[in-house]
Amino acid sequence: MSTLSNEERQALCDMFERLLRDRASLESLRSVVAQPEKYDRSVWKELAELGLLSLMINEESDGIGGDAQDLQAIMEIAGRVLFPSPFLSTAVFAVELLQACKNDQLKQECLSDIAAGETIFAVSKGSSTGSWLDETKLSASKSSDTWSLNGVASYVVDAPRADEILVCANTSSGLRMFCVSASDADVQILETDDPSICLGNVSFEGVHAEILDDLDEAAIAHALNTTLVGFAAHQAGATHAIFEQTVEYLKTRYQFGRPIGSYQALKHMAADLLIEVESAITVSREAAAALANGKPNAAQLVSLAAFACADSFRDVSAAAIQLHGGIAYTMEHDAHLFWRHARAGQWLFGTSDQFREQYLQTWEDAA
Amino acid sequence: MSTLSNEERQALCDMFERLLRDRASLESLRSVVAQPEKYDRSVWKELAELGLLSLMINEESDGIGGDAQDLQAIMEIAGRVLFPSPFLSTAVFAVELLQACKNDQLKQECLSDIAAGETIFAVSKGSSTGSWLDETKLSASKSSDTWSLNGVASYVVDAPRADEILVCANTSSGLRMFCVSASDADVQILETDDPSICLGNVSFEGVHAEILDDLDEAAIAHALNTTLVGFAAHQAGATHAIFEQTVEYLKTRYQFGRPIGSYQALKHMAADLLIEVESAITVSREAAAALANGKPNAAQLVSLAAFACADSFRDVSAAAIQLHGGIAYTMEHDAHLFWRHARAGQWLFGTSDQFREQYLQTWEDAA
Amino acid sequence: MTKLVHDGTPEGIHAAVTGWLELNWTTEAERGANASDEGMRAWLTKVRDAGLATPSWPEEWFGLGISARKAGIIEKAFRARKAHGWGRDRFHLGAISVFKMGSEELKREVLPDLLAGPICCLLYSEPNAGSDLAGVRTRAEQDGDEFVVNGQKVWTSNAVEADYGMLLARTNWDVPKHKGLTFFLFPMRQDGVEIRPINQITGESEFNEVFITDARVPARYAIGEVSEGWKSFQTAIAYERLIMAQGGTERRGRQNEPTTPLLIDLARRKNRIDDTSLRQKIAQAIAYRQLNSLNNKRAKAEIAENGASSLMSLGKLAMSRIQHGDARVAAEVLGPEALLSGTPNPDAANASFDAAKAYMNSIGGGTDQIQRNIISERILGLPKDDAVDRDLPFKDVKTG
Amino acid sequence: MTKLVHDGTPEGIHAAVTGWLELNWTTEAERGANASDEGMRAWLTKVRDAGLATPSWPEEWFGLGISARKAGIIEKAFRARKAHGWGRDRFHLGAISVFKMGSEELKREVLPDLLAGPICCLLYSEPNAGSDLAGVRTRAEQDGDEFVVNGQKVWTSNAVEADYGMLLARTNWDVPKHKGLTFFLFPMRQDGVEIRPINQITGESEFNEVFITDARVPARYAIGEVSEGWKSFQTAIAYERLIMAQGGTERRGRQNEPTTPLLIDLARRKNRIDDTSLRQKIAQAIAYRQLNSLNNKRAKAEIAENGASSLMSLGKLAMSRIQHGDARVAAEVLGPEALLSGTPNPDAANASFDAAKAYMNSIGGGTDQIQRNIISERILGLPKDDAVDRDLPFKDVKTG
Repeated sequence: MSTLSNEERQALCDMFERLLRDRASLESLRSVVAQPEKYDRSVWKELAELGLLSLMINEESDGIGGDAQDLQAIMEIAGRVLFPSPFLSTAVFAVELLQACKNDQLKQECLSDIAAGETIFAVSKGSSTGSWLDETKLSASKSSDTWSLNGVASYVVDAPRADEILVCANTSSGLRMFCVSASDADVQILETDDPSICLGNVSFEGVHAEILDDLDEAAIAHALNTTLVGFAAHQAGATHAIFEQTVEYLKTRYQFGRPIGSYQALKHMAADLLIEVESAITVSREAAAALANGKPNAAQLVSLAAFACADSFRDVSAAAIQLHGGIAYTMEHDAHLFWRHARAGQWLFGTSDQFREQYLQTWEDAA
Repeated sequence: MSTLSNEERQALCDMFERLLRDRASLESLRSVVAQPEKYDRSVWKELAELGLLSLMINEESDGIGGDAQDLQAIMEIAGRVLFPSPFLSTAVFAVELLQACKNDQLKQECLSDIAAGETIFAVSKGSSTGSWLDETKLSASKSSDTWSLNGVASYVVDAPRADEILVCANTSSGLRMFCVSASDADVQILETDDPSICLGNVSFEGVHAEILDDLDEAAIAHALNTTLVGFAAHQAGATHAIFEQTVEYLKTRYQFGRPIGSYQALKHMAADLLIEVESAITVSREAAAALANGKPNAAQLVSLAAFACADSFRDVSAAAIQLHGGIAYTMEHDAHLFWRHARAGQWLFGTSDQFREQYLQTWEDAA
Repeated sequence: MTKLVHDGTPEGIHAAVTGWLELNWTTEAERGANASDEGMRAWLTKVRDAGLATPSWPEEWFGLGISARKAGIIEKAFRARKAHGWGRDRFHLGAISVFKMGSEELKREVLPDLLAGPICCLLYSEPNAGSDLAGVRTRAEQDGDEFVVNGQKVWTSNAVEADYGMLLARTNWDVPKHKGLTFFLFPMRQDGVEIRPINQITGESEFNEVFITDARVPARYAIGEVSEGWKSFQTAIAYERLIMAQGGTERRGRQNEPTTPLLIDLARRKNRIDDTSLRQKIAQAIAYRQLNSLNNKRAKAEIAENGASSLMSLGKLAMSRIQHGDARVAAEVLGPEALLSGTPNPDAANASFDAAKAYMNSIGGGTDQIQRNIISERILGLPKDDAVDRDLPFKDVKTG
Repeated sequence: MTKLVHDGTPEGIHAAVTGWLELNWTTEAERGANASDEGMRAWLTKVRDAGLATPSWPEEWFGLGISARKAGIIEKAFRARKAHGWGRDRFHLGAISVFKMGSEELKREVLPDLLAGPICCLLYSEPNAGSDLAGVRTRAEQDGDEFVVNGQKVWTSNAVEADYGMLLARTNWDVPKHKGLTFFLFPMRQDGVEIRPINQITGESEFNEVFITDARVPARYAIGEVSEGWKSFQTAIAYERLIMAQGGTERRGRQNEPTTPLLIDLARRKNRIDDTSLRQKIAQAIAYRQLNSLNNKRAKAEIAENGASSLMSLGKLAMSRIQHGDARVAAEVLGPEALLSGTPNPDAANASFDAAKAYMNSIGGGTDQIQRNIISERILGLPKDDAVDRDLPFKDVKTG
């Protein structure tokens, strides 16, 4: 449960929204992502100053102590402008993992660095696809109390801009998570189709790693679920934004002396899309609430949100280009930014097919 | 190649069309299929008299000597009124198999009985699904020159009204085809959702069977392909008919003072459906032409026709109900007859998924 | 005529109605009500007279004059005892329409009866007035203090059981279509009313055609003014939607989240649960249903908070994709078994029934296309189509 | 000015043109034509003067006055020698338009030049006139014997290379939209014409915006009468469609049936060819392409037999499903590799390009929605929508 009251959450959201409006509008996206690091460090610093980077950090570690619902609300706002940043990797996924481990010193140092905006984290399953539903390809071995990692983690989100990498590896006692300094690993920067994401392949060759103590698969799964809720909310917000922009265009664009939104073919497309938009928003919120409140169906709803939001975003942003017509066929128009980001969302944490399969399993297990 | 000239084929089609209009209109379908045998024996006799039952019988066996293109033309017409009969099993599939075998006496007797409208055949792969792309479950064994069959053939088209059954069975030298008297087998009549089809499960327990000599798997495949072309044409004709009826309704049904076909939502549905309708007609004709002319891509086009026609029929007939609105929600309206028949077509010879897989294989083999 | 005595507090009302039921809903009364029409009528009369049928209405109109929230206490008590007759102020469309829109005279004449038994059917749709309800062509012509009615209605449920029909008929053909309609409380039990069942493609007959030939309705049975029936009718269907929403959400709730989704159960029984690509389709079908259920939940929360939610309008359209989709996946799970029907093949018969029944949602009560118009115009604010018939005298409207 | 001498028989024409080419299309001539604009112009002038650029036109207009079928013999001979300059009577939209619709004066003035080099671009679409081409707002005002043009055109290909533009501009704002347009042969090489490339979402720049500011076009350059340009324009786009159909079918034929479909090749290279559910999607994608190709084949046969085929109108709409579908399957085959782009990742770059490029078909040259209007109205005969702007003076048409 969150330590924030509804009013406090709203104030946080308002603050974040203002910051994005002033400093990270959609108009600024192209120039920001054209830079090597693909995010605006000064905005990142501001997030730190406003305390937003410690949203998910517990109060006892001097954080805000937010929960999945607070995260959902923030990410919906971020999604509306396709806010490019390592927020989800660093301030959510890494924070959740570090908080769950027992390495007190590491935890304390990392969390305060994250809160201060001084350290960027990447987090990886260590799979060959980037999917968290595929198996890790890394192995970890221990000799005289130090662990070393071997293998390649592919399609690692934020790896090229990370200072530290948290990565899963197989050990003799199962899957465990390790912390590696990015400078110790070999990070290959990948050129991406969606300019707003940052991806790399990371090779580990006997790299020294610190194991996260007492962090079992259930704890990793919980941190992943929180991250997935954040990403689903980001997608839902983006879906909503491009849809609103499209409906607005349908009202203001005239052809044959009438708004094109008066044509039934386009009206009906919009009506069908509205179901997608609202479903994405609803399910990302419901999954967040279930996770925040420890409901037994939380995992089910997170799986559902993962593929439903990805698919809605894909379909709505694709239709948005068609509904805009020629103007959206130009680079200058924003529609393709949403469309590209939706396309990327098909693979970043796992495919919709994988989450659908996982979702069905939760029903089977419940029965 | 057909022995018929284009004019002769046209004359045959005209004759068949007249017969159906006079004796087997869509209006008569409900009463015909309500009878136990689900077809009109007097119309069948008339088909015999007009020579149509010997369409596919070679001229040396006193038939018309038609080919797949002639069959396609006839079946497109039959499909328009969902003509219920054992034509495809008896006058096409059985004829093709019998003509390819070397059992001269059996062949001669059967073909002349078929031509005379005196014998009805069912043909089965002997699978548990009715699909020709699943494996046969029957086994045949030989002792002192007589063969006997064991096993169950499921979902056998026309079995309950057949006099003779041609069925595949496994032998020590591979898959072979046998002829069994229906009275020797145990035929369980199945109640069908689509009233215009006739289905049974057939159990064989040491049933005496005559093997069709020199009929190998390639010959069986060729007879199957001819039958599939006939069925695809039947579906294409049905698709065309229900679509035309729907477009006519869109022009004559008024709501809000204008024809409902003036509403863009319905116009656009109709435009999309037209692509389905024309594709079904085109591909059934192309497959027939390729088969008739022994083209190397005949098998590919037959697979394509099999699933494309089945799927088009399914989608067009389903949309037809929606486009008609309430009136098509009544039993009195014909739309649901097409819809039910299209539903049945999803399984009768194999599923669309199976034919799609087979189609892909033809491309892979060609490469 | 002994109204329930209570002190107006929730606790007091609860105590009073519980006591009243204790006293009156005896085994004998229950048996009587369930045994015959007369028994039921006697019981309903008693409920009506106690003010318990329509507690939110004023005392002079069979009510207790209490708030809707407090009326809920009475419903709850009746439900707990499985007693009949409560909630006619919320669920009896005929009574509500007459009460809200009928003349003083009509109310005095028919309300006592309406609250004590009769049910009302809806005489709205016609063969040529489906999506376009304001285009009805059933003709009502004044003849002294009566109207003579001729026409044909369709898709009427409960026509056989109904004592009255809520009739939308045309009384003026020289004015635009919305302006010449009258809304009547129409007596069904008379010569000139012929009812024929409609055979649906599901095999059911839930609906009827009603052929009306020189039937009569007193002029005073008009609900609202003559030729201003469109307004009354709109009000009535707004109540109807409310009734359906209140009745519907509960049913829908149950239907949406069975312990095991039916498709999983079916796939298990048919040994298809391990088919990878089928699993994707099953999962997506369940997902659409759950998403809709979550949207409904959110709608309810929004209504509780703000009194309204645009999400409410999405459910019916969403349900079409769900129902058609479910039926298709079910047939795919069944494979060739889906070719069958009849009692020996219940799974196939169900799959076929569901596939046909899905059209009930995508066509009935406003087609998907009409729903999309509503959503795009009322929620998204996209412009309406020009209505070519809006300002024409109805007799000049084209009918094809 | 030495016209080809021939006896009018197919054989005679064949012999004459072959001989002419033998004599004139020397290695030297070929090298000259390919080396420079001037060399090309010299060659094209020779072809024009021999009547070989426009053989189906009358002798007084640079032609040989022979039938289209016989003109085909000349094309074939040129093609066989890979010689330039034939077929301007079939493929040069500017020349055809001037020849068919221009005044005698205009023809004498510009045709000699048009047939010897210059290319024409199309100045049709505008930011506010996309689907609604008759709604163009580029203004042409008469000033003596010239028109002064102001406005903006978009989606113009070859604008930079073009000497002339086929310009649709408004010359009268007080009449309904179709009645105030003039169709001009517009000189592109002048001040007041600014060309800017459009950056497409594919990364390409095939098209331009053309900004026209106080540019001038002689009044005699109107093709057809002033303010009756819609008719000329319609004729011109009919020729354009013919050109595209003649040029297009061949290209399409090749594209439709590669020896191995690209998706199979991709799936093999990515080791995904054994994925059962992916195989279904690949097969369906190939099927849609093949079905369309078969429909085109049937259309051609119908055209050969009856001179027309309604199937021709289906291809563009069908192609949208094919292209969007192919791109989606390709991305699925690639899996996470589809996240990438750039030269190190050609498969991903292609998949992304194709996914974006598919909109070129579903939006450009008439959106899918416009295509569905055309199909449903012209082929199926469903009624047209009412056009609210048809009879309004253009200046009163709403523009949002």
